[in-house]
Amino acid sequence: MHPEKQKNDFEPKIIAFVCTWCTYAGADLAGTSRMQYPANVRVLKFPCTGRIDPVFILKAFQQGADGVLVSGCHPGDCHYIAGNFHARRRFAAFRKLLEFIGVDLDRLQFSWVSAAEGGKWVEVVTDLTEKVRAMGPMAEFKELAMEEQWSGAINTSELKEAYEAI
Amino acid sequence: MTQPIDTSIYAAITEAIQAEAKRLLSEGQVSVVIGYAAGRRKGSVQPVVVSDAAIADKLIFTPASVNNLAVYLTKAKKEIPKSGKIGVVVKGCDLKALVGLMGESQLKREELYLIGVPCAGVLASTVQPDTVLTADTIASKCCECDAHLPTGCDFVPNVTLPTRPQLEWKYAAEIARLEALTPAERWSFWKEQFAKCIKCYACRQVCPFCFCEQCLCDRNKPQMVESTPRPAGNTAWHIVRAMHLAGRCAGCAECERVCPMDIPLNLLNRKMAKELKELYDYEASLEVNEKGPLTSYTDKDDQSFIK
Amino acid sequence: MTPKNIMEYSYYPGCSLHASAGEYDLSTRELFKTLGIGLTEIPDWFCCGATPAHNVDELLSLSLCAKNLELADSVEGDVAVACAACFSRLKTTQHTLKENETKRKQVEKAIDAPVKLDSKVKHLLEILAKDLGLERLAAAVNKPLSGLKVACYYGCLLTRPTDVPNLDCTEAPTIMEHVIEAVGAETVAWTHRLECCGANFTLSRPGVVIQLTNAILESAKAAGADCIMVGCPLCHGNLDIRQKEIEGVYNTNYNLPVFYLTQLVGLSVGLGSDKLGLDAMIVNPTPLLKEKGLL
Amino acid sequence: MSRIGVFICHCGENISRTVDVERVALEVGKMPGVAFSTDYKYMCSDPGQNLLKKAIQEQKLTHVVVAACSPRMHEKTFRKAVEAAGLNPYLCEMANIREHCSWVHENKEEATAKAIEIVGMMVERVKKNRSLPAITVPVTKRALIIGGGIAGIQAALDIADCGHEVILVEREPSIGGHMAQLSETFPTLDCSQCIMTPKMVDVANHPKIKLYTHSEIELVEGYIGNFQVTIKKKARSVDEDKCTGCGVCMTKCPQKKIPNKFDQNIGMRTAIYVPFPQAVPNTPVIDRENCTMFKTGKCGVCQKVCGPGAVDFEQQDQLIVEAVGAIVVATGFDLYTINEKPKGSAIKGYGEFGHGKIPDVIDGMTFERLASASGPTGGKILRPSDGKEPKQIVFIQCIGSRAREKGISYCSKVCCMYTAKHTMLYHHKVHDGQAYVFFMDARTPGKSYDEFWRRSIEEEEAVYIRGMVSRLYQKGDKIVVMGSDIAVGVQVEIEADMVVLATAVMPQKGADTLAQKLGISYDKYHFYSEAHAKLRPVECATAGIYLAGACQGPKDIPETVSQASAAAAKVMTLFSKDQLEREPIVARVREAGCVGCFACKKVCAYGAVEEKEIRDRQGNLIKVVAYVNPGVCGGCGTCQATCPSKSVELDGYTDEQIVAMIEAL
Amino acid sequence: MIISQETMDVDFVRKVETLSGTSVRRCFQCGKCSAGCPMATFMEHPPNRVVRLLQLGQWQRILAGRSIWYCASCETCTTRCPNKVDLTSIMDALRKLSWDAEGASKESYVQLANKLFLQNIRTYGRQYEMRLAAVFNVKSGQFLKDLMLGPKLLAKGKLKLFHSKNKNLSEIEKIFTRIEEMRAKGEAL
Repeated sequence: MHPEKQKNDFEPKIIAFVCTWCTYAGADLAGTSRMQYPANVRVLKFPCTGRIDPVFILKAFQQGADGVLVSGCHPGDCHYIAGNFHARRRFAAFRKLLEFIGVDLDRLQFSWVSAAEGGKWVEVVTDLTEKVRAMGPMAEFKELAMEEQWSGAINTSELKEAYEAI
Repeated sequence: MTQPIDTSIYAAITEAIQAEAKRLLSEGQVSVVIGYAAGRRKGSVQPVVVSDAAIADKLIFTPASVNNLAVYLTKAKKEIPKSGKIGVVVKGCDLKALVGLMGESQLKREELYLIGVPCAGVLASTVQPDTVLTADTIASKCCECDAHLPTGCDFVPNVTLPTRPQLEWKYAAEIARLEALTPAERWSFWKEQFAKCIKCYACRQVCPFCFCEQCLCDRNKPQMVESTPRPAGNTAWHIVRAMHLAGRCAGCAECERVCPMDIPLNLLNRKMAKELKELYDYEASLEVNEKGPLTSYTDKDDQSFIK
Repeated sequence: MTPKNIMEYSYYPGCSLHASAGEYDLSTRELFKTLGIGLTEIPDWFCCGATPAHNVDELLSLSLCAKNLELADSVEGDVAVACAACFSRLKTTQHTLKENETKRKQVEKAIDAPVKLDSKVKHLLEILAKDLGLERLAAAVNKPLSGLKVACYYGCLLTRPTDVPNLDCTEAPTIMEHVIEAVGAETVAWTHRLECCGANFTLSRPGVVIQLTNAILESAKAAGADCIMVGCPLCHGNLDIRQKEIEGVYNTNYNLPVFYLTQLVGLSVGLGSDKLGLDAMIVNPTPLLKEKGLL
Repeated sequence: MSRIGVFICHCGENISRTVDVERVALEVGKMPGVAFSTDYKYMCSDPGQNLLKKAIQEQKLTHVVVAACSPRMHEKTFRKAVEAAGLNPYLCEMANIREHCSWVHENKEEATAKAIEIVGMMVERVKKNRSLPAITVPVTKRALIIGGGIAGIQAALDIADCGHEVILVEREPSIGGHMAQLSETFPTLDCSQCIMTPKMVDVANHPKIKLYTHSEIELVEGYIGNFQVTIKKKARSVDEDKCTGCGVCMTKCPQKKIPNKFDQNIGMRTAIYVPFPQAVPNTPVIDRENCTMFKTGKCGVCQKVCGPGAVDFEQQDQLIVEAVGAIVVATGFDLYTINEKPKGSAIKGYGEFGHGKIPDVIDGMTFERLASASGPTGGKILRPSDGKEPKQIVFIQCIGSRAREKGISYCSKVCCMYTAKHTMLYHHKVHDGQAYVFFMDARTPGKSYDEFWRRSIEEEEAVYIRGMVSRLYQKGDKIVVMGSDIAVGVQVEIEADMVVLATAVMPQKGADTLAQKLGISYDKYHFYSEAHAKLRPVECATAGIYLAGACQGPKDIPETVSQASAAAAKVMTLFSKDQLEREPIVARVREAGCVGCFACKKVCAYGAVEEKEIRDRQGNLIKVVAYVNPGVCGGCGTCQATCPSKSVELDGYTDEQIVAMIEAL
Repeated sequence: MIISQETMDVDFVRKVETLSGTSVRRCFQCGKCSAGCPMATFMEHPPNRVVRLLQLGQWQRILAGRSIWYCASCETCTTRCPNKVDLTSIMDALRKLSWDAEGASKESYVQLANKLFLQNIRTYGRQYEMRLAAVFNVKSGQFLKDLMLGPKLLAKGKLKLFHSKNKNLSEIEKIFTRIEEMRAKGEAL
């Protein structure tokens, strides 16, 4: 198969975890304003970004998401006083962890989209979709799911030495 | 021949612990003292709970006293008498864990009698327990230790810590090496590491912070993390574990020590500690913090990663 | 007051009907005679001043009209007016003087007589449509204008401004259409019924007139009209007399005969070409009328 | 086994135009657990809801998914319908295939596929939904009103007249707000003081109203029906109980040259003062920054002359805690002043108008004080620089307003009308003067408003010039105003004696801080956000907090009063019942799993997490676990995301429900 | 344009308001008059701007231009004005004032035609179209204007070479003189 063709045919799956008060409402506004954006995104509504557990992001990638968006209220605008502040720290740490594990952070976008920012919602979703489309499918977790066991590769000199000694 | 590390003070420490334990038990100040005792193999050491002053001289401290005894105060504490204070022998690294547990309402300071140990370092591995402590055999965590002398304890043997040679910071070096790789290279590194995991959960068992009665990863309604020892589930387990320990892990490195598959687990914990230090200027210390870095916030926190 | 059985009017033809619009005068007299409506020309009427007078000297304009109304009073019957401009001036004068006491006093001083504000000034259309009535008009028809598509052109002054002529609705009048439909013709819906032809500039700025009149002709043609019907000698002057010139300027061919309303109605009641002055029309109506079997 | 009913709405053509609803219904019908699937033109209509109710009963449905518009629109509607059919309302979920699908995608194929997935997700989610019983909380029938301007006064009087206690908190030493500063009011030109002061007195005398002036909100805790509010009563240095309001202290105070903020700083006051003679309460306050006694420790004249001995230099700020059930926010507005750039504001400032350096360029509120009979000039229009009467006066509208780049993009709404009023007041007072107004548009949509504006032109001879002023500068004792008349298409220059700027209506400074204390949201300008722009215009998204007046957006007096009464009506609706039903979206602790690390407590912004001891039958302590007070819980779920063992769950958003949705993808 | 109480000639505006019987201040510049004016394209100041300049007392600007002379008096503006500003009458008033000021306008053809028209009335009582056209052509220097129309019209009997005077011509002269007298006495504008 022609590699470029494959890339063009690829429709990324984007999962968005959003808070109900700001970003969900912002996405609603994009709708009422009849703005257009790629149909790749699936929105999961949470009361607040504070409710979004990093495990969900992991789960989304494992379920085949090619990109994940987490979006909530701007700092200070949280309907629940401070949920987004907690989320901000939680995700700052989590993305560092994922990065260290080897996940390309271009696939994981965080944003503040207020209820008034229909345009920003469109921009964020479109940007992420196009960025991920250009990157191609997220293969890492999918490949992992296909594997049953450790490769058994001998990747340290000590092991090699021990192995050869047997 | 690598550089030896002076552990001559450990004999004096052993004596001081025994004397103090004897005094505490006989005076009834504590109901038990948790410490280290000699194992069957030569040079080996195992944790012990001493409830009788008569056998207090079983308590020792040697380079093989690697265990973090804090773990016996959480999960294992059910077997330990509930009445009265508990004496516990702690190294600096263990004390950080104890302090962390206090911050998480798992322990109360007034219920503990802390016997602090000035520590020059312990062995990386106890497979051969009577190994001499050298720059090669010393645990990696000890190379980067900033708590040789525990503070805030009820009793600390009066010894002078010997000066130590400059040791290589192995975690820092390895983190830097991995950070320099591409995401794909890092992924393949960790993929290989996590794939080895056999889900024996020794890491969880030994960790003082894994005190949940039911681990999230054991739940099946819903199943957040696959429980079978397959690469996908293993990776998820280790990511979740690292995340749950972020901002809490005190760095005792017990997880890494007990891992039968030699997965460099503390590397993840050190990485997270490093990031939290950089982001929020937080690190595990010998003082009780009311809130951890991930249970608090300021309105000025970094958000450069957020659009 | 009971409606008159015998209709009698004092007739104010206006200057044009005694000159360039002779056929309007002729056809009016003949038609009214046929319909049994009496017309008595007001003796020694003056020019109403038309647009030029009120343009620069309203007081003069009002005084001239007031004088004419005074003269009209000497003849029995309401005042029948053929020309839209005269009609407009006479009505405006009545309206203005009713509203503005200062001006009324000035005018009364100028003509040295009280102003007749209540005499009824009527355009021919009104007499046909309302006084005679469409039914009686239709009853008088013996040669219905079937198949003739007429564009009724009101121009600017017949209906404007609101509350002054009170001939019909200012912006969407139908009186002309009703009259001509009553005598069997068809009317077309078109866009420029009420646009100004620029009559005021026919002498001084013919270029302006050509431009405005062309738009009117173009619209009538586009609506599929066979001919245009007017109730004003000034409009007629522009649409008919200048039509050839306009065709030349815009390199087009309208060939739209422009009839006075009295000519077309006259045709329907059986008056001949000679009594309607059809040969005075610049755009020859004969081929059209022949084609429609009306001649 | 669940029997799920799925109802796909066409929303007229809004959904069906881009989503093949029949196909969605067909595909969804095949999903496991779905017992019934149909589409309908308008699900929210009466027949649509009846269809839903009928299906629940006939098909014995256990769960319902309505695929239609945003749940923010109609979730309540459908949950009510489901409840009417005998199911727990929380067994109904909405799949948003309008705002998030049909309206934002053009390709029918793509949109349909997406709609099927969205509905599928909700089908999986709803399977995990539990019946949730409603939560009831007691209601404290006392209201707090923040702000003592006309909005706060009106709301306070309405609520108090209904028999409920009201606590009115005002930051300034007197209530009255901006309205008390105005001279006359449009469109009737009745004197502001005449209609305002009786209401102020009513507030002071009302047995049900407790008034805290010179006070601020320190802390707000609790939730609808049960707020605890800490009020900081700033030290007045005058004992309110002893003071008789005789005013001797003010006449004797040696500090007499302090600019009076109430008079827009053109009038002066003493250090011990009431902002204006009709102040309520009529108790002076010592301005400690300017008081000689406080600055040097020497003076004390006021104390010496005070007969009742009311002056108390030792008085301290007091913290008072009040329990209330509802809060009306009526903090009003502030005017933009061209000499300063408001903090954190988008306004770039007006250097071309001299940045406020030209003394005879004043703002509208200053003009009000000049025109006011009780103002510093006794109602004479005199220019600040030399006290001369301006013969040519220029008014410029839209200063800051409607200027996306230089200022703010909204219309300040009241300036057209008050400028028209100013030209009238000016014409009445300076008969031989001429007023000019530069304006972009005249916006006068109110009862008798346009007529009022036209009157200022047709009868009061103001010359309105459509077109803005490019710049103005001082030339001798004149101010040269350079504008344009866009109707003529020429530049216009006027040598004015005085220029009045209709500066933008802005939110109060610190509006954001108060909002954060209250936990209410605000827009990008810091005006408070209503729950719904059209249907819930006086409520905040935060339950139990209501908005009145210009704190929500620029408003004139009639509109402010209407909104205040509306807010009062909302409060009284809340107070009409002893118990309030709350949405049961709250966190619940699974005690068996909880090890009492209290991470949840650390992150709870509501303070809803308490410690609970679990004891055995003998009374021995087994463990201490977390307990979430359902009355206090805000329902954000931060606790659940933080709990390592997930021993706390947010009802309505459980891990099971969310994981089911992720797994459906 | 400098605006002040001095530059705004309120007296002139009052004169216009008296002559036209309509308020100038009522206009709020909606532009409907200009929108429907058939002559707007020929004017340098469209009708709305004429009123605007009047509101600002800038009559010199109006009279200096030809706009008022290019008004066709078709009444469209007056009919459609939402504020009952009788623009047609305002135009009449402006022309009258311009006429009195003699030659302030650049548009002389229309003025000439008007003048001849009025002269005809004074002389003959009624319009004498042939003479009007002929004299206009002579006076305006356009001897050959509408030359082609002449013979045709003559042939159709549309141009009468002779004109009969009204018997009561003296009446008309009296009207003219009385008005002149009233104006001389300041009894009328």
